[in-house]
Amino acid sequence: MKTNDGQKNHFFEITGEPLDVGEIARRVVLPECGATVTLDGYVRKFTKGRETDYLVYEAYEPMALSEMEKLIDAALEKFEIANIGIVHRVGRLEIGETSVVIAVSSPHRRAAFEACEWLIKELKRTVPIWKKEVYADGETWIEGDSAAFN
Amino acid sequence: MKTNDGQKNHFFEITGEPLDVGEIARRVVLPECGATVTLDGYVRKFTKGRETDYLVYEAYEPMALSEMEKLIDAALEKFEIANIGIVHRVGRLEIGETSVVIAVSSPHRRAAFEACEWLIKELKRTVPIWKKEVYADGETWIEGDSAAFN
Amino acid sequence: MNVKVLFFGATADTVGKREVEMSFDEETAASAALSQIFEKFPELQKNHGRKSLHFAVNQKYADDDEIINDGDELAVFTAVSGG
Amino acid sequence: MNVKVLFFGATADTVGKREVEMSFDEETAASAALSQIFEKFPELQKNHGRKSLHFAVNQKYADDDEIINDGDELAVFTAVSGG
Repeated sequence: MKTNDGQKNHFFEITGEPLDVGEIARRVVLPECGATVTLDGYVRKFTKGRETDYLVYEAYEPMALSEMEKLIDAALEKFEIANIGIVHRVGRLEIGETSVVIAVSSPHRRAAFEACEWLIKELKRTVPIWKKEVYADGETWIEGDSAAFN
Repeated sequence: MKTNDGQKNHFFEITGEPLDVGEIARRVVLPECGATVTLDGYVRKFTKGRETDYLVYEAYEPMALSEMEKLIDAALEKFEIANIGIVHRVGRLEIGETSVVIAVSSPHRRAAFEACEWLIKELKRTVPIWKKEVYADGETWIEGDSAAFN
Repeated sequence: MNVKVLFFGATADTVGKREVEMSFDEETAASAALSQIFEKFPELQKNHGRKSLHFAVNQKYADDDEIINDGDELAVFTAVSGG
Repeated sequence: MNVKVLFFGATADTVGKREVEMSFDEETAASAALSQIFEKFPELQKNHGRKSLHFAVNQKYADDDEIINDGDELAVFTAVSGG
């Protein structure tokens, strides 16, 4: 848990429990803000035409938390936003279950949209978490885009 | 309530009851989707340095619902998205309470971000709902930007 | 012919009513109806000015030249500020 | 000197372990350590190839020439795919 000042209360967490998108979205609300933009990422049934049975997410947890904190610091530098929350779930997730929630509050909505979209893009590029897709007839660890990182 | 096909279930509502952003965000989830972007708009304590006590929202309800439906149809034409929910609250709202929630689900997140941002911008321009800011020493009906409409 | 005229938010406060019945000639255009509404409620034009008022006929934004019919619902309001 | 080497996801499946202790010479650079890890687990290079592997030293992404010290934690993994 990282606190920028008396009011702001950024948070970044990894948990094995189901995520409550509404609870996370409301946790970033501050009196000086008027808008929160939230990304709720969840397990899609079909990827490239193949039907997914369930997903397994695995994190290098201490590094993932440290990278999330870096993303929060960078987003606060880059955008006119107030408060950020990032929570990622690990373990087995069924279709439709939330894997990641990113909530960004700001006085005005434009910055919150930009920051939220930037944060999920960067999270997918830098935060050491991996997903395995499990199908009826096999399973595959999904590899991210190495080029995006380098 | 408008239903595009067997699965999709767009919704647009005006209510006097408190909004549950998580419930609305999860209501647009579909098996073919992987991401939902949600805007939670709520009452800010300060506007242009002046402290707001509370807000009152008033809607021309049948027209507001009809304009919301038009926005949903237009967004579905314009963006590669799956499901849209728009809910606006009316009546007296305290600081931090949610006035509007727009949730957009899509197979891929980019379109959901774009559509959600477009929908709130258009809602603020066309949907006949007005807000009155109440201060310790008076109150004002807020007027939107006429130029934006014409 | 009779038309229901609705006011909302700032226009309702100005007029002191949310709804009035008014009688217009057949084939009255929305802009002409608005002029008659201004005659009946001069404070509407004074407080808001014609340019900042929008009107809707039967729950749809209407142009100046839209013809109003018997039983229509006309609404007069300032630029929306929801969200 | 002794270093803890961690594997995750695909690399853990390939190696069949999530964690091993390895001994390196003093002043070993990350890239040299990785070569020794490939010698110990040749299937790592075979299945993934050097280019698709990333490594971190003490929970930070590391360059090829980063020097590894006694007691460090080295992690070897494929491009991340969370979110």
